[in-house]
Amino acid sequence: NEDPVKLGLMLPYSGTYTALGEAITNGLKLAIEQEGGQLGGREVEYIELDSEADPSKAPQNMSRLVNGDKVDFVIGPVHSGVAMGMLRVAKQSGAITIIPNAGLGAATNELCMPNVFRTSFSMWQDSYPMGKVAYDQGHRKIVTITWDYAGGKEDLAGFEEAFTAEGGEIVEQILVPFPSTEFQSYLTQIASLEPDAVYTFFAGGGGVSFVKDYAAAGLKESIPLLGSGFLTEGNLTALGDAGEGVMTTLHYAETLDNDANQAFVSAYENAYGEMPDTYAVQGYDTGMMLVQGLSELDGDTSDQERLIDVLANVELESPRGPLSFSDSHHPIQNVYLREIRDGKHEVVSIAHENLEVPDEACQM
Amino acid sequence: MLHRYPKRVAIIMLILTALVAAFPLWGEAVFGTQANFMLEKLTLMLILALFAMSLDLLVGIVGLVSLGHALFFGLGAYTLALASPDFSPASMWWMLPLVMGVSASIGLFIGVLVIRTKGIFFIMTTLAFGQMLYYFISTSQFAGGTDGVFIMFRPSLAIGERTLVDLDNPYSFFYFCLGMLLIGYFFLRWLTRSYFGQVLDGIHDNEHRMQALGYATSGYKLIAFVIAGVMAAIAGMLAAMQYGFANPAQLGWHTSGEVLMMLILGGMGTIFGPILGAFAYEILLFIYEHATTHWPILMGLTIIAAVLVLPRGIAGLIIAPPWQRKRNNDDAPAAKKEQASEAVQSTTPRKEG
Amino acid sequence: MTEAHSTTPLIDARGLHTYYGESHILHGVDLTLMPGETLSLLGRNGMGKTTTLKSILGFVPPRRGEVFIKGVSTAKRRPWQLIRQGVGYVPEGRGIFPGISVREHLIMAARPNESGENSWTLGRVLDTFPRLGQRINHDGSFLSGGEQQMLSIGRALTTNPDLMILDEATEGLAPLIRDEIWKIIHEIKASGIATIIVDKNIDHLLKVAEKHLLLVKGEVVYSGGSQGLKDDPSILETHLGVA
Amino acid sequence: MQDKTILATHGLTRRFGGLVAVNEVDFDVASNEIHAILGPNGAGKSTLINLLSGEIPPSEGEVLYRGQSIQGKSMRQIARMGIGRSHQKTNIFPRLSCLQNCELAARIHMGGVFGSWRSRLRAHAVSERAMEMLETCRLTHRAYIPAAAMSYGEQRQLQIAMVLATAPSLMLLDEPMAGMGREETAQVTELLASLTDRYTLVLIEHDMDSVFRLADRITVMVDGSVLESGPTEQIRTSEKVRDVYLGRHDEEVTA
Amino acid sequence: MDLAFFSVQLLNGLQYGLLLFLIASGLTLIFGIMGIINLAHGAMYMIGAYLVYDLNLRLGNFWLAIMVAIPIAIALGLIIERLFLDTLYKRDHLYQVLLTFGLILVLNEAQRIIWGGDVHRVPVPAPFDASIQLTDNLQYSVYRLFVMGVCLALAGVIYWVIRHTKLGIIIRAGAVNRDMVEGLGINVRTLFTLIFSVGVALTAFAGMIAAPLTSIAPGMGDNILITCFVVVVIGGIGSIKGAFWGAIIIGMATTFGAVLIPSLASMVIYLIMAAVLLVKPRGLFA
Ligand SMILES: Nc1ncnc2c1ncn2[C@@H]1O[C@H](COP(=O)(O)OP(=O)(O)OP(=O)(O)O)[C@@H](O)[C@H]1O
Ligand SMILES: Nc1ncnc2c1ncn2[C@@H]1O[C@H](COP(=O)(O)OP(=O)(O)OP(=O)(O)O)[C@@H](O)[C@H]1O
Ligand SMILES: [Mg+2]
Ligand SMILES: [Mg+2]
Repeated sequence: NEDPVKLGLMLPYSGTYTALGEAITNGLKLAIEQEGGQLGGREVEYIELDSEADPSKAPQNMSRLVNGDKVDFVIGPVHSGVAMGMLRVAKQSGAITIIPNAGLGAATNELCMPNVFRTSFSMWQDSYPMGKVAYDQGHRKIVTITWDYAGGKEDLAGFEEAFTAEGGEIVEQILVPFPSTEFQSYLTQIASLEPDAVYTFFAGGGGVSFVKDYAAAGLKESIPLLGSGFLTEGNLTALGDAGEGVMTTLHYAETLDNDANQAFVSAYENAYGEMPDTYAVQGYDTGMMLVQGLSELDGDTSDQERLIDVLANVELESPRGPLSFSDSHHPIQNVYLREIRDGKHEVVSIAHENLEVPDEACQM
Repeated sequence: MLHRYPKRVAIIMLILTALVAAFPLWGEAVFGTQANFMLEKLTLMLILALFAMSLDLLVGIVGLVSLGHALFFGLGAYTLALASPDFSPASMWWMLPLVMGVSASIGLFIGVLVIRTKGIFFIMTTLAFGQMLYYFISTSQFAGGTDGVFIMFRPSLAIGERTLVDLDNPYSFFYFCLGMLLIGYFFLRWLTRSYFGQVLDGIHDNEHRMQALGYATSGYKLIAFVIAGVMAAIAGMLAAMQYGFANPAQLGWHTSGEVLMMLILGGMGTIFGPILGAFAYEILLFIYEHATTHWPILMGLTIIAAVLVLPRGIAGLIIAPPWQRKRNNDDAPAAKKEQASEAVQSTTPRKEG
Repeated sequence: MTEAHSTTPLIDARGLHTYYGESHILHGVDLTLMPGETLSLLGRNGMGKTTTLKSILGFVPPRRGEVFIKGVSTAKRRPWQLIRQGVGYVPEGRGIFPGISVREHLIMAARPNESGENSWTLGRVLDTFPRLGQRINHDGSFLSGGEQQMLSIGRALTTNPDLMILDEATEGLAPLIRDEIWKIIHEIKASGIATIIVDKNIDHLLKVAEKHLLLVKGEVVYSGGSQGLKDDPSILETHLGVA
Repeated sequence: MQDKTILATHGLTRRFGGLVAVNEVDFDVASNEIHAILGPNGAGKSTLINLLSGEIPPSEGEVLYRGQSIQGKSMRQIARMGIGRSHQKTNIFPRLSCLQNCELAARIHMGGVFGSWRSRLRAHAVSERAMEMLETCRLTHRAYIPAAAMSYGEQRQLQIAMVLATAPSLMLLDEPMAGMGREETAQVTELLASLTDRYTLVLIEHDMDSVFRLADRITVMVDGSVLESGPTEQIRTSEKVRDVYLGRHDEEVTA
Repeated sequence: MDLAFFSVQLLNGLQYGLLLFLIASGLTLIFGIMGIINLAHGAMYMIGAYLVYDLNLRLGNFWLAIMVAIPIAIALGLIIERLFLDTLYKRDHLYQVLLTFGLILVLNEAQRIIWGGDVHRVPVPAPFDASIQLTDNLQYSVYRLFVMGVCLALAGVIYWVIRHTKLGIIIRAGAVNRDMVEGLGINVRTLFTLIFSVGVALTAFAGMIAAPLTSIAPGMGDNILITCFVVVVIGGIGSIKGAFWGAIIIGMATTFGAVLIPSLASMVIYLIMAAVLLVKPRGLFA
């Protein structure tokens, strides 16, 4: 087959999530470049489409890639709302879609589609392990806080499930209007509730603001701050001192001590002049998944059933540790407990090994 | 304000309509394997044209600039999404009235409140109501929050067991949307030329005087607001049908801004202009997005340029083409003339009483 | 300098052709005004009186023809620059700003007289129009029509112009006040300020103005002194319908 | 007299903050008369008209129109009762053509929103009537020109045409002649004079020639109160009115 | 709710309100006084924050960075006004809405090209990088107090200029009828250019001074924009006083709404706005 493999990248290249879109693209391209820029012996053509992280445009953008550009694989998106819109078209068209970030649980559970893979995480997967960690650290009463949107609530639900199962109590769940970053009144509320710890999910600018305000309010000393890894991911420099000591759980840390990661980090730094983050790894693993899958098929993508089958059975020695896929095409991976020390995510322990997510609704 | 245009407007619009309607005949020859995708895109443009046209009634005809019109678009989408059964298609026969009913009643409710304000305040209040519904939907569990909801099956249009139009077929759906657009167009055209439309013109020009003459201006404005809302909701419903998906972003203010842009690009107050505007906007967007990931700069500059040099939009170009204007023009450049005559108007007080 | 002043016309407009969009309104209007002179612009409604004034002041720049104010060409200059040269403009429709008080109207554009003497100040305006003094802190747009007219004239006077342009300055004024305004116009004239007046009270115009310009459809049909009009009453009769 | 009264006010008062613009005015208008209101600038004449047409509500007192109080009625309802008005400041539809301006005025008696929606048949009658009014006001040649493109004086004429087109039984005219040239003033004066058999007119005007030519009765207001009210001849010769309004010696001015 | 909690929340509400006022004041100036609806207001706020971030890195001093950033912001305003807005004053508001909508796209994308998509921060500058103890476990940044002071001072200055100077009268008059102001021999064009630049600079300045309190990220302006609109509309468009009280109301409502009626927190400001407009369609102070 002489034609190039067409990869449709439906990622945000403008707006709030730009950094994520770029990191994923970088990681993906790095993986493929390492294979000489080829997949299964075929050239690769990238079609980058700005998803603007705008869900209302998602179906038409997806349709453009699938029906217009006729891509072989769609890679995207970052944003869960966009994912919903994409998956709708993925279902109709059967296009193979690899989600390199969006964490909505339904994607690999209720919405169950054989042609959809995820190389990232689900909200639940990254927060569930923290429940036990928090309890083990001796916290009994916890306040949770997040934005009032689907992703945030899914994340808190995972934490709560584990934490209450252990016997802890959620004294208050605070939902902040999305995407407000005005946290002062909530911090005052937290101070007056005097919980043992706070668990939080915010991301991007919101994460930075929250952690900074939390520290500036002097709460960090008296009430430990726990969070999903996205609170601090990609935000280390922006956080500065305020981030020191914050504990989070995530399926990756840039300091992970394994060969794959060390090789990845230095290759990434070489290529792009900056440290990789989780998003870059997710992009990278997406690339590696394609590399492995297509080399097994010698680049033959004509038989879709076979292709799906091969991809589903890919197993990677990823920078994040061992990575394989569940029946619902969701990653089975380690989740690490990380603490920020000297501006780096140091791995404290493996919070949960080879964690598989609940996917009763999707058994393929 | 006369709503009478030169013959060529009708001719151009007829040709364009015929061209669009005949897409199935030539689409494949031009776009090859991409024809299906282009059909889909075209369908979307028809839907957006209906949406933009509905806004024209408010902005172009009554002179009420709404920055919350997407509210109705999203409302139509969500009504369909939430009222559709999970495992079987809904019937168009009651889905359409439902969408119209819901949007009309919400339009009435919001209308009563916003109609009291004017000018900038109307812009801002509609914006606020739009955002209110946006936040309401995006924090509501039943509506799927920020993730939105799926519509599993497209509604069907059938009498008894017999399918009238198979809406699942992209071609039928395309013609269905085209039909809706044409109905909307002729309805609005009739409306603006009717007595009702003249009253709206009067309100646009000098509402106070209309009141002094004895017109219940709020009533007329309210009706126009509701009609515009219902039409936008139908467009929203069609959009949701096309992709089987409803999302809060459909009712955010960015969507309202975009549809305003289509309106101005096409030429407001003309009814046919917004149709052209919707097509032009979508085509430009498509080209820019293809060209670069920095497309917002191109789009932004296009918008700015359109506002500065094409205040009457594409419709203005057709109604009074530049070369025609030149013929009876002596020497002064067009821009200067316009400025001059406007200067005079504004020396006389703008607002009375 | 003073010498030059008296010989250069304050306004010298030649062959003005002015358009609104496509419609050709002024067809070659000539107008000259020397310092201290008073000129009346006559004509029925819609004949181009206001347009002539706006052409001179640059609000509606003429497409052809030239205007010199104090010997300086007005081409490419903005209205404010022309008015800065010492023009007090009272437009038709008064141009009162809503939301701005009477006092604020009277200080916003105030400029002292160059010579400093006999200056129109806030106080002097209020002396002239006591009614304004009683409404000093009221919103200008809430004044009665006549009060607004006084305010508009007063505001123009505070710029201490040497040319007043009054477009229908007595419109809507009660007879008593109207007489008052005519008195002021005489006063203005006496103080050496040149004036261009548009008004429908021809008797008064004939008394106060020494020069008249009669416009019909944007063309000058009479230009000259009062005597000419008095001598030939048919001119006014045919073009203004004055018996 | 009493039975012919079409409009009467009792103790009508309107305050703006501390200012009493209209102060306990009792005033009546007989049908088919022309009743002029005179008074210095700021006397409260326009405010009185605003009260009569419902544009602003009174602070105290009431207005009876054909024996019926207009208390609490909206501007629209009052207009539909047959009171039409013009404004002191030009108040027209600048972007509509002259004819459309008049049509809108002529249309108001065509029923409710939806009822009139259908009435294509009557549309013709409306245009005809509008045209007629333009002719009356000598604006026929301007029929298809946007009102904004007319001169100030023409716009004033259009205002009158519009009031006439609404076919009111009581017309409130606030300085209709302001801004008009001499000839036009004379024309409009004649026009108004010829209407008395059909309309009742309340007229504010500072053009004394017209007022004395037209008015049957005159009410003079000063500082919000009625100074004197009576037949034209009485007012013309009244000393009090001369002092506050007319002024004495036209001749002295030039001195 | 005990007293200490209540008073701290009051302080929070006040502080947020004052900051909102500062951000909204540029909007109300441009929006009410000049009759321009500037949708790009948020983008200008963002640019202010990014400017100070960038200059702070380069110059190593926050105050110096602000000194340099303000002229840049003024220049930006100058360019935008002269290039784009100058021709729009006589047109309907709609055109300004759309033009500035286009500006949002351009400015946001320019931000992305120049500074990228990462989140940044600006450290709290000396001498305000300290805290005071409010309750036994809650501290309050001195910088926040400083910002409050600056906002109050600016509010006073703006109010004074608009209400009590000749310049203020001319500005207000120009908003109603530009040509008539010109007819008085005043150079409105230059004046308006200046005002617009000052408005932009005020907005950008709000972004600069708020930078140490927030995170600097793409899209930060979009979020604040609508809130500012609500503030201005509640207070009455064009009224500095209105913007001030509107901001305080919204500040308080956001703060207390979040705690008292969390389920409506995201809608509370819109509900207030709807309620205000119901009673006073032109805002509280118009
Ligand atoms: N803004 C405008 N656009 C187009 N035409 C206009 C405009 N203003 C005035 N005209 C036309 O220009 C002609 C002259 O108008 P102008 O206002 O100069 O008359 P005028 O002599 O001042 O009359 P009046 O005594 O009624 O004020 C009129 O025929 C009018 O229709
Ligand atoms: N809305 C208002 N707010 C405050 N004061 C007002 C308002 N309307 C009118 N006034 C004041 O009430 C007084 C009467 O005004 P009105 O307009 O009735 O006078 P008028 O008799 O019509 O005078 P003119 O002959 O000059 O038109 C004036 O002093 C005016 O300043
Ligand atoms: Mg005139
Ligand atoms: Mg009056």
